[in-house]
Amino acid sequence: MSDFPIPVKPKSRLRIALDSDLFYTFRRSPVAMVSAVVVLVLVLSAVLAPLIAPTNPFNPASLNLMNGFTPPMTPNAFTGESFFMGTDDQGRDVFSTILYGMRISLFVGVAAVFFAMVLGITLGLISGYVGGWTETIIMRTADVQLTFPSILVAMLIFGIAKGVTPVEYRDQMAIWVLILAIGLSDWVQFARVVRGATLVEKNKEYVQAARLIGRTPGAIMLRHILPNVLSPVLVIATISLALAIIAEATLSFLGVGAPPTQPSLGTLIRIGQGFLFSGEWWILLFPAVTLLALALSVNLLGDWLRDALNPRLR
Amino acid sequence: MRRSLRLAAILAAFAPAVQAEEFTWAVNTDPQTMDPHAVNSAPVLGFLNNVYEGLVRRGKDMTVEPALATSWEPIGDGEGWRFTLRQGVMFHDGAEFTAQDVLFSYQRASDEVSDTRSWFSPISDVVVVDDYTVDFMTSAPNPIFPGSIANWMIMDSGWAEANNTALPDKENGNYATLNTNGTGAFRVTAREPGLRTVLEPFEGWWGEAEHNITRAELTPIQNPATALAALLSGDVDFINPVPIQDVARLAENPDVDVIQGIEARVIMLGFPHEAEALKYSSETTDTNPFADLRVRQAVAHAVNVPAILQTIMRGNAQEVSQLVSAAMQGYVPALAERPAYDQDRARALLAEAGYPDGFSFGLKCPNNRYLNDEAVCQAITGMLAQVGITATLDAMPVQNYWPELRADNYDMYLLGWSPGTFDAEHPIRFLAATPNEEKRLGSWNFGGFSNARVDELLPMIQSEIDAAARQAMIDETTKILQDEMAYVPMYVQPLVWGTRSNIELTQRPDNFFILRWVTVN
Amino acid sequence: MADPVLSIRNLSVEIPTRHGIVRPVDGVSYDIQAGEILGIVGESGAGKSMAGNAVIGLLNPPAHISKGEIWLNGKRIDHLKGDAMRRLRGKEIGMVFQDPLTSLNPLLRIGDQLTETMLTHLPISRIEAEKRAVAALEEVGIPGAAERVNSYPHEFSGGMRQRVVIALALCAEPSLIIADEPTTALDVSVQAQIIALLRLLCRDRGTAVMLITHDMGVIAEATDRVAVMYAGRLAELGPVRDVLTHPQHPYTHGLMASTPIASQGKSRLHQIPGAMPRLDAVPEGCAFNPRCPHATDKCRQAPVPRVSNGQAACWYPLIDEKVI
Amino acid sequence: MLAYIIRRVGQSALVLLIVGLVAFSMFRFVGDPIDNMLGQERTVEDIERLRAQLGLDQPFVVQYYKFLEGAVQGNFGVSYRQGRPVAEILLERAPATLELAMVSGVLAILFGIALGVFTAIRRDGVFANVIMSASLIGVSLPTFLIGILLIYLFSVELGWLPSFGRGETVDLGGWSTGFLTESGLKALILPSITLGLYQMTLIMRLVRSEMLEVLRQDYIRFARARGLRDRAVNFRHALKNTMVPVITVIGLQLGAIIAFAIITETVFQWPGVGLLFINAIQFVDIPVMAAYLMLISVMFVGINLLVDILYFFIDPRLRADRSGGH
Repeated sequence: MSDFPIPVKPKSRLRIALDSDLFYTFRRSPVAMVSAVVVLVLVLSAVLAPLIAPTNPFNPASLNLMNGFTPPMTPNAFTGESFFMGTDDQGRDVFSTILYGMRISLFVGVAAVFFAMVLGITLGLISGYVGGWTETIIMRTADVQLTFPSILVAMLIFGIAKGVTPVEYRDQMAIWVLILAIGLSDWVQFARVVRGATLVEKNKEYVQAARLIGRTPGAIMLRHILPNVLSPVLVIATISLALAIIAEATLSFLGVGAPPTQPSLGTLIRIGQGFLFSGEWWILLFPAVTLLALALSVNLLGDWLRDALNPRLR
Repeated sequence: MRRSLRLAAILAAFAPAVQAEEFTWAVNTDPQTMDPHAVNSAPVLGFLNNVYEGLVRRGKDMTVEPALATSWEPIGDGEGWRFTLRQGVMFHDGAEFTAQDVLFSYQRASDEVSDTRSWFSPISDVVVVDDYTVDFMTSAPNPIFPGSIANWMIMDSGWAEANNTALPDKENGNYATLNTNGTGAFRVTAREPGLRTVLEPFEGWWGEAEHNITRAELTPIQNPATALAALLSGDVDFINPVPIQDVARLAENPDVDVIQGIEARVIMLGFPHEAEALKYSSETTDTNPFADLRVRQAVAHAVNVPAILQTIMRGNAQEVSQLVSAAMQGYVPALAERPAYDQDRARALLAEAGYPDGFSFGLKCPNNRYLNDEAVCQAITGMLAQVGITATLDAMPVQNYWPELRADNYDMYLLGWSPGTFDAEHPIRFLAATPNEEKRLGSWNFGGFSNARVDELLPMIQSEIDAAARQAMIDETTKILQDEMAYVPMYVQPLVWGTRSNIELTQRPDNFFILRWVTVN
Repeated sequence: MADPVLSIRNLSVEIPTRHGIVRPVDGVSYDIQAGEILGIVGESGAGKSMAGNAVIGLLNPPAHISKGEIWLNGKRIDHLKGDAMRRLRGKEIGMVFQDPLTSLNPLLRIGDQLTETMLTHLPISRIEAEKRAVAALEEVGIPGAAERVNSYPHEFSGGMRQRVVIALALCAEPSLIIADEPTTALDVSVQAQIIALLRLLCRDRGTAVMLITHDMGVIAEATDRVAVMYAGRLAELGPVRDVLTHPQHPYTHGLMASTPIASQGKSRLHQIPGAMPRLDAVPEGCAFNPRCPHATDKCRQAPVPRVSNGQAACWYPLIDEKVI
Repeated sequence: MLAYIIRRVGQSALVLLIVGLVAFSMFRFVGDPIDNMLGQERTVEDIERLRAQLGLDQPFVVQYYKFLEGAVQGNFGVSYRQGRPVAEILLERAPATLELAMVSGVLAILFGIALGVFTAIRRDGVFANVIMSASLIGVSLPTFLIGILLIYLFSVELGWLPSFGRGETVDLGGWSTGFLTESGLKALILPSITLGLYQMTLIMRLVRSEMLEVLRQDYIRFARARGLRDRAVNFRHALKNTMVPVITVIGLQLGAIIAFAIITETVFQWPGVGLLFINAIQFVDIPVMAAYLMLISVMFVGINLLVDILYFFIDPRLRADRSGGH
């Protein structure tokens, strides 16, 4: 479109957005601001859980079973202790459990998305840039992956990992397997987007120019192509994060999630749903509301980010 | 409630028809087969008790009472048992019940491919005396034999042979897997595995009907919350089990009744008696602390059973000190006391055993086998940690659990045991006897507990006819098991059923749901 | 002179942004007569397309007409909204976009695209519309039009597609065509054909054309008059010959000098120093003053007069100065 | 096109083989079926005998080969749990899942597309933005919880809808349908909402963003410039182009619906193949698990193939490369 074309390397969309408009549109979107505040508060309280939480629910020695099922802000009939959000069946302080559980959920979510992102970007870049057989193999693998529903993939990986891990490591293993399982079921969309963008970018003048002056493919991919695909990747990553947190919860409902001694939000909800009819609503309600707030805010942020980072839609 | 409204409408329309009483119930596990000899499991046997009958049956209080046999008596000096059969009994297809059917059912149920054959291991021969008399010869005196075959169900020989199901086939299934032909009060009119099973009263039943059901339907519902919702919304009339935590709430609901009892199942902790060393310890890798009696005793004192019962079991279970509950034959009232919850004592015992700072180990636990099994293990983990021994809990579905235990992959494990014979001999045979493949002893004694005196007492208990002498031997065995702390029995699992309040029924301690005791009001 | 088909009076378009209001079209006035082709020329961002979009009522919000009037065939149309405006589009005003590859819906047969346009605006039957579709394609020089109506856009070359686009723009017989860079995306060899076709069709029908381009060659070849835009404002307006050969505005002058066609034979192309200002930073006075070799304090302070035909918006128009 | 389809079928077969192999290698870790098949009073000898009988003592590759051998002949073996041919069981259960998936799928597609188009056209409208934000609630809670909450509200508290199962079904030549009875239709409501909600949100958001993308295309501007009515522009021109990328995703989502039915069926005790699969896992019913996974893969592959073929009809360009990102 440029009337007097000057061959300059276009700035990446992300860069431009950060420079100028991102913060501006952010300030103009009350939804985005509220979501950001919620996410920030939740993430901070998860990270700082050891400082904030009144008790450490992961330390079994500190639990008093007789505190079990204490309603919120009501003294326990036996021990007289009182808890802000009540206690669960093990006498764990629900508030502390949520803080610690959110840590696990967030850790699993972030790590899984990061894993999926790194894998997806790498494979997407390679298949888009190199093409040929490499591309065919990678994208067919992606098809196979898509052929299989993500929860089945996750269950499969969980099953295999459980089988091959030495028994003594299984407890710690659960979380890493979750990360692997969710990450592996999630990389395809990163790969597809990155590959698509790479196909477009690699024929642009600046990439051709970089190639002509003898840049290595690796350098071209990292320095020139990658920055241009970062904004869609960022959007997918945000939404994937919310999905990963929910996926973890779903897996734990199917019995392949985080162990109950180190419960994630999902595990807490699975445990809590058993008390839905028995009147101990707080065991379900508080974790569920926390999960909803977390996932919803991340989703809303992702939504806003997508619109904000896509200059064509503004 | 909506059901009964609809029913009322139907009744109004079709008056003066016979009052139709439909009954729907939900269980968490569908009976996997209709073949009474293929699978020895509570869901199967419990359900089939409504369709098939044995020579004897258990009454509302578990007493052995006549069924297809009207009487039985020992032969000679413990050489066997003679059963006199009931006359005029018909199978659902109209065939007459005779001694031939008993013999056939014995052969079928004791065959190598039958899951029930262990019931007949004491039997050396079965002799048909006449059409209504059968002798069961035993290799040694067997005082409890009649009671041990209450779940052995009689199948019509003609029907089985005509339908090519002379033997059960667990792997591939056969006609009897889906079809039934018993003598019981109900016959199966529709069977869709995993979905629903429909029963209707058998008009030709020999007994007097206590129930008023005209049609009954069984539906499996796995998710406890869904089952509960179905009961609360009136979609089903009865559920088993009721999640323990919902008991109090349900009890307050006027539309629903909760029926509570004590099940036969004892929940206990097991130890690796024979292991050289711990498998899941981060520091104690060269020795096995649980081989030391004092450590096992420390565990018993560290576990706060009253607290578990109070919170996790919501006051619906009872403490137990033996491998059988107080309702079982052979229970020893004198040894009813459990080791007291005493953390100081536990710490002292550990110090005495050379573990003043405790140690770490791995606790294996199922998470879908017993009531709140995982929560109980979690609580135990906490309690043990408080006296210094820190467990890493590995809870898993039962399908992974038994292979793990068989492979000795545990430092401590949770086990529940329900004696099929309702007799204290049963757990001794399976849990306390030194494992012996040939004699088929100790097959669930994963930890390899071994005590010469117990091994010596077991055959004597099995063959002693005199009740007092037998009880004395059981007393001695029980004392040894307690002293040696072979297991740490903790509590008897509660039995909680839920019904709509217009239903009357009787709960039997073996958790069998007997349809002929149900009245719909 | 007869009443103009299109008359734009003092038109301004504004876009509110975080940096304040920008005015991509700022006080522009011009007329187009029936059968006349008016070229609008300028750099990208000069506001040429925005003016066209304003006329046809397709400004993307938040851009909007803030001032001025648009008259079409004696009717004022700048305030028309919704359906009233829609009825004008296609019927009274046709539009041709830059890229024929993307202007046609890839999933619809071109015949269908033609008939739907006609059926929307003309009181004719479907059969009649189909007949006219073939005729329209023949008219724009598509060989084998009777069969090609059933083809999909991707089955045509770029030049052919632009012919289809022109047929589409003309099929409801509008009195004004806005052609927004109609040849930019085409091969040079095809460009001339398309321009000739456009010229021919419009002359025949007496259709007024607003031809938006940055290509001086196209201007020289096709237009009757030309309007030069700079930073949203009209820099110069006049008959094409006058503007090309005797540019009065220093910007026009520079533009001519930097164009190969206009400066034929010159060994080196002239370059105007600097760049057109961003629309949120248009300098005071004459927008061109920072780049103008002749600028004075007056140019830097006083707003330049608006132009009418044959004038330049300049305090010091270049008189009779030949292109370098 | 034929060559293309043949190639796709070939690839699909390969996919199926790989899926099967992976699945089989997994079964060893799901657990041991033996304990579920034998009662409390079994001996180690019984265990070994049964294991040999089932061929479980063989390496999984051999087991897989045997499974394939049978599967090719339509014989998926006999369920360890039910003692009946797996094919028979699957056929019996499939209608329930397919009907549920169909209703949820149709709901998800109808509402997804309608709301997606609406929110795209009214991009800046307050109501559209409320829909956009509210729709996220549906994907911010795990499905099982939504199901349980629906049961709690509509079955237990309000008593309007059944809490579990399919209601009465009518047998139509081997296909049991819940569409023909009142209770069958009522029973469909909660599960299909639970199952379809997630997919609906997904489709809606996808349609919206694709539609926005399409709406800024030149040919849409050109269509507007030709004075076409909004309805024609939005639906005839924009929606049709929107559907091209959307159809792929919808195809995949339909497969996902069948897979996600596992959870919904567990919560609602819906007697479909998903529930069967969960039970099969619980009882390590290897033949059922294997057949289910194959069935799911066949469905997925079939849907993908169908989607590919659909392209030929929707998109006249028959573009060779459709696998690029959206």
